[in-house]
Amino acid sequence: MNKVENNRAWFLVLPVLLLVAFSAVIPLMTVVNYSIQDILDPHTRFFVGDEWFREMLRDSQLQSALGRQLIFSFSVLAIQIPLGIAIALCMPTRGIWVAISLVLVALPLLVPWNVVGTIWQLFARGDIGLLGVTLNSIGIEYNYTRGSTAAWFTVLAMDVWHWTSLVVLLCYSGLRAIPDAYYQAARIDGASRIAVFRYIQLPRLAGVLTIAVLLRFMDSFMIYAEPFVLTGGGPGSSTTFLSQHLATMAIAQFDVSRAAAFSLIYFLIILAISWVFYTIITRATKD
Amino acid sequence: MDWMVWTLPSALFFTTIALILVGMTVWEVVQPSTFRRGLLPLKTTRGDRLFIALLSSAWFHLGWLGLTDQPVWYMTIFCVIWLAAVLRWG
Amino acid sequence: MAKITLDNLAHSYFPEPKGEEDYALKQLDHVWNDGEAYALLGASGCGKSTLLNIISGLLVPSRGRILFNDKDVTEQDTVARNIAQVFQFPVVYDTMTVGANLAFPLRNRRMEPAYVARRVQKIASMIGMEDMLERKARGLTADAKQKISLGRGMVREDVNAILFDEPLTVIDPHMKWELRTQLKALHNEFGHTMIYVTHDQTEALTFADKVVVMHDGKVVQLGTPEELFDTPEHTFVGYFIGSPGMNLIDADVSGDKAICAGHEVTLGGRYKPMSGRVQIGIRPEFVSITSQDQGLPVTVKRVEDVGRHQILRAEFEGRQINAILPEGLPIPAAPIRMKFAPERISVYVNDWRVAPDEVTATPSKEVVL
Amino acid sequence: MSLVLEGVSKLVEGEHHIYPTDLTLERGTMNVLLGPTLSGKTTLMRIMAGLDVPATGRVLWEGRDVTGMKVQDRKVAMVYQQFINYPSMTVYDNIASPLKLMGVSKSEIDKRVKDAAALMQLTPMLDRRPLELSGGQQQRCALARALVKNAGLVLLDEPLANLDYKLREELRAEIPRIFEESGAIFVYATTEPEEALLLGGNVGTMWEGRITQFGPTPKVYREPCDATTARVFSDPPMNFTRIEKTGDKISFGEGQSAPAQGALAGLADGVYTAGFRPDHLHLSAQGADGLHFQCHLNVTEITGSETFAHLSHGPDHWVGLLHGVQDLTLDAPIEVWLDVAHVYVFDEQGKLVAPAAFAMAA
Amino acid sequence: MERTKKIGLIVYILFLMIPIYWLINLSLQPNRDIMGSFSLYPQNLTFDNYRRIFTEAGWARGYLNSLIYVLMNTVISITVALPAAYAFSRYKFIGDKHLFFWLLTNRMAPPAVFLLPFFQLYQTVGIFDMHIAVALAHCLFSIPLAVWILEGFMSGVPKEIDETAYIDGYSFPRFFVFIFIPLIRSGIGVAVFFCFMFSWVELLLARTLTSVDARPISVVMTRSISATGVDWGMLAAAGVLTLIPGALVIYFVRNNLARGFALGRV
Repeated sequence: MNKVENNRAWFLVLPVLLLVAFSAVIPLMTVVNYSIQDILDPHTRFFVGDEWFREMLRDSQLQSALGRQLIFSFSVLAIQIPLGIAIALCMPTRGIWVAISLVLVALPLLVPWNVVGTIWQLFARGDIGLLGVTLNSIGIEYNYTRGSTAAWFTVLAMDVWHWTSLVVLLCYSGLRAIPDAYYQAARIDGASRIAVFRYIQLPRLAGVLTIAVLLRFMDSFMIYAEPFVLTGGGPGSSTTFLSQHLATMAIAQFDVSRAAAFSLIYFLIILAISWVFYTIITRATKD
Repeated sequence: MDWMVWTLPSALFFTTIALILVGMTVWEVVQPSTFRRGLLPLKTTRGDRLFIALLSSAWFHLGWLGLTDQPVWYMTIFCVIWLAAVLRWG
Repeated sequence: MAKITLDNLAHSYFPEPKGEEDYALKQLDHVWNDGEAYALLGASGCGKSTLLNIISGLLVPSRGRILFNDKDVTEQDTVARNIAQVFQFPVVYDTMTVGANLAFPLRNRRMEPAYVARRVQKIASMIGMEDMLERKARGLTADAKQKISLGRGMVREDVNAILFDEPLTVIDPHMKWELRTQLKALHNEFGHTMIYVTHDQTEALTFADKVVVMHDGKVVQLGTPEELFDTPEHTFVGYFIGSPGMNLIDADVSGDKAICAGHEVTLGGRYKPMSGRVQIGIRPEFVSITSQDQGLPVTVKRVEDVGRHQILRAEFEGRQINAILPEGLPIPAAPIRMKFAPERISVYVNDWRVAPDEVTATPSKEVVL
Repeated sequence: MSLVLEGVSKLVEGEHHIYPTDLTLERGTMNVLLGPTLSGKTTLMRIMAGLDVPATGRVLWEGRDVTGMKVQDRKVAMVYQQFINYPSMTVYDNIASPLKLMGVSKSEIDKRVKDAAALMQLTPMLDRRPLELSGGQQQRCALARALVKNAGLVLLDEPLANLDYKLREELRAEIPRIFEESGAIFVYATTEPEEALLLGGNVGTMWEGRITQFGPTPKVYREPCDATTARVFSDPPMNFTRIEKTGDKISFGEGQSAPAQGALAGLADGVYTAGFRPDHLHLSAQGADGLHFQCHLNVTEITGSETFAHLSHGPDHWVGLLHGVQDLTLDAPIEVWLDVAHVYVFDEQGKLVAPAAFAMAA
Repeated sequence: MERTKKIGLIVYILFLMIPIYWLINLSLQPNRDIMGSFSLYPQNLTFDNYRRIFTEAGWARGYLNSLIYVLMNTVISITVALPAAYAFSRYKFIGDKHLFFWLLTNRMAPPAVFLLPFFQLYQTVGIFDMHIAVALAHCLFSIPLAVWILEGFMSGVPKEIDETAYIDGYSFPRFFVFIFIPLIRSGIGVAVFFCFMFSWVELLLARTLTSVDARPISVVMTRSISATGVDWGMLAAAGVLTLIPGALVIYFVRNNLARGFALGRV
């Protein structure tokens, strides 16, 4: 659709802008202020400049947390995006099963995040959980509170359980937008199932996938409540992701300045990666 | 406002950003920009180039702080030049 | 290439059709001869697209069989039937280049790369897109996209039939000429069986060797463009073909005379006495005006100068009668009379044409306006 | 009452969609904008309606400058190619909506809606919603809504393009009738020359953002001011060939020549382009001065009453529109005749330098 | 093909449902059964866990608090997102593309550190421990998504309808409310679903910005659990109780959701 140039459209965006700016820009500025000072108490503070940044960038604990985080987030994307697309392709397109499948598929999305942790805790424990008991009884050593690999996989499985449905819903909607004529033409052209996916369905999913990838990336990069409840970051620090590290720093140790400096680094990482995703996917669908 | 623990450098920083945004907007109103292909490997508008320049400047600063012990000002001066260069040729 | 036989075909979109009116496609028996170009002509909703989709295998008919070269393919899917189809709105694979789009049906069938390249070149030159082969199909205009769709439909040489579903809807009038002529030339060259669905009579008549006129789920007439024009078997055909359509006037017919509201019209043949609603039909092309004391007295409503001829819209006894008159012919403003060429008058009883017992006047081949 | 465009132009991203254009439309006229897709018809109508603001120039309505005026405040009506109705309202409410907004009384609304519905043969469908109607009915609903408010300017942007051929024919005959009753300025955009001819009135032929000619329809058809106009206003397309004038002779190649008479006599010696319409090609000699050409017949298309012959003549592709059904041998030589009186002559810039003699006589 | 699809979908749904089934199963067993005998279904069916939760104070209040701020958030988000989405779908304006990306970046702020300024900001403007505080904070997450979803649906409505309405004499607000909004009803349904979802499941901000009066259900629950030590049965029952509102919401909007998704404009 060719849009009309009209800068008065800004007035329509203004409410959103003010509302979001109020809750986003002011806290962001404050965090920047924190990050360049040493705050002993609300009335005693010193300007320290780039000191915290230098310190945080060289902190090995944070570096390893960042490494874990990146591996986790990319695993999440690598599993959930293809799986979500696949399930979306399996969804029924007409009849009462549409509504039923949608309700069932959407259910995990509406579980409060800490309850997700609880559910998986109860499900995966070696003594009372269905998963834990089953795995142990067929001879697989599984205890997510002790084995770090087991813990890591449990967190990953939990995230897949919780969030794949978001990708499914978005892709399902994207798929429904494809006119029947495309499928008919493909049948007549003798296109294989894979060719139909590659040349008809995937290009039409680009828009929803942009959003799905961005949302999943950002949210998984900031995962906090679920692993906190499930593993508490352990065993050791195998499932301590960035958010948790920050929370410990900011809340438990009340080291707000260092935490602020680190938050900003963290923010820049998400911003850069998100921008790259956004640009790649939106540009790929143009020209 | 006290709880926001303002400092002069950060205040200057945000003022600069705000001024740049206002400036860009005025520029855009006076002379609308179009997509073009410069040294950057993608077609950009002026606003895209500003964003790319700012984000990369932030990263340059982080790299500088993480890898050297030199004062941060060197990098800042470089980034001002970088910003202008990206806007001009990017 | 194949002969296509429709045997006792009918289709309803309802799972359990109750009566005749539930059928989108009523009883149909028909043979499409190998290598001929057909047009399926009718108003929207007459069932023509349904029929097309049944032939292409996108739809399984509720009743009856389809035979390709006497082999039953009713249950076969589209791929097995080996046909090509072009849709009303352009279907292109956006992410592929124009060349890859054209090559797609061939590559899917694992043809030799050298052959594919050759064939794509040929088709591209036919649709005038040789210099765009490397370009992405995304962002092309609608008519460029539709040309690609047409090209994709014609790229395979071994198809049983090529089906076109109103393919020129989105194309500009000038381009329509070009593409239609190319299709026609292509048909002459390769002799594919082609079925062309349209609601546009000009497209149907110019493209096809034989035109199938459909109305309300039924075929009302099958014939060459000439037959449809000269001797419409049904008043619908008379109305639908020709622009403006055939004039129909209620009349009493006896022998070789028809009486229309007290005025006598000479017919081109002798007819048996008939009952039911009797009408005479005459195409506007065969109506002339006269100041003499014969023919039907009419009042002129409007004269439209259409360039190469004029359309005179007149009224006779509350009914509109149109005449097509030569360019530049002066039309008197005074009350005039209309004269019909006797050999061109058809007689209809309850909408179906009745042949005369004995022909008294034969039409001349060349009609000079 | 009149609509005047003064030097109106439209730029989109640095490209001219409309070059500076002057146009005056008088009250009670039917004006057809004829041109291929993307030639600027819609853009021009949007400027007239006030939906787009021109880059330069002024729009005057009844002598008053309305260039920047909001659409809501203008007395215009518009019908699009797509069937645009308010899907959530019934047909009755759709037709009534502009009147309600104008503050017309309930009884008056009822009367006018029912009149418009009767005119458009929508009376039985007044309680239905637009999406339950067929395409033709939907478009009639849109037309009724546009007509009911008695706007001074009615803009119809290819209103019949998405309809079935026969339905189009019926509504096309209807529109001039409605127009005659309304007394408003009608502007009607179309890509089809035949439609322009049937509607009559004035025609403005458009090509790549310019109005190439504006005037009474038959006049523009018979005396196109340049080759572009002739090409736009011709279906089947006009045939062109290269000719040369030397002294008092016009040479058509192949040893065919004609004496340079009438308007042709005044031309300077040189190379020109001759244009003639397909229906002026014949299979038999036309008059004593008739030209005849040795052509190659590629394809024929037979409509039952006419035959289109696609011919090659040297480098030129011609179309001949022959009356009746002609049984011709394809892919074979053929001889065709042309009366010089039917030939238009254009110069190298495409300007008409000598109109066809028959058109001047008419 | 169809068969494989069905099996795929069923396997996936089973994967989603089994943990939930297990939660329900545990919630209906007494603690000693949970710890003592492993069983696929409750052998001594009991509603004790639920009864104990309902006898504690603050439960109903917690539910109500959560629902209030979720509804506030949904209403605010949709109200401001509608005009913004209209602007994005109909007009080109300076910075339009950057603006949308900026909206998305607001989801990127790591909560742990931003909690403190949030807390201080809302305390400064005096809305701490009020429902509106949580609602406003959640707008950061729900607005970008609402704008994006609504923009998709609006782009599916031809702009000629807008123009026809303006030509007919409709003012923008009148057109927007009486003609445009009914046209994108299903889209609003889908957007409401997502706004509800992100607000209902979020915990950190909700917990930080409230103390007593507006305390959400999940906080009430965690507190009462930790007070009684690790009581698996009660934990499970509490989990089930927080699932219910979400399940109800999707059940009620299921047809809207199906219709909205079927339009494929998301």
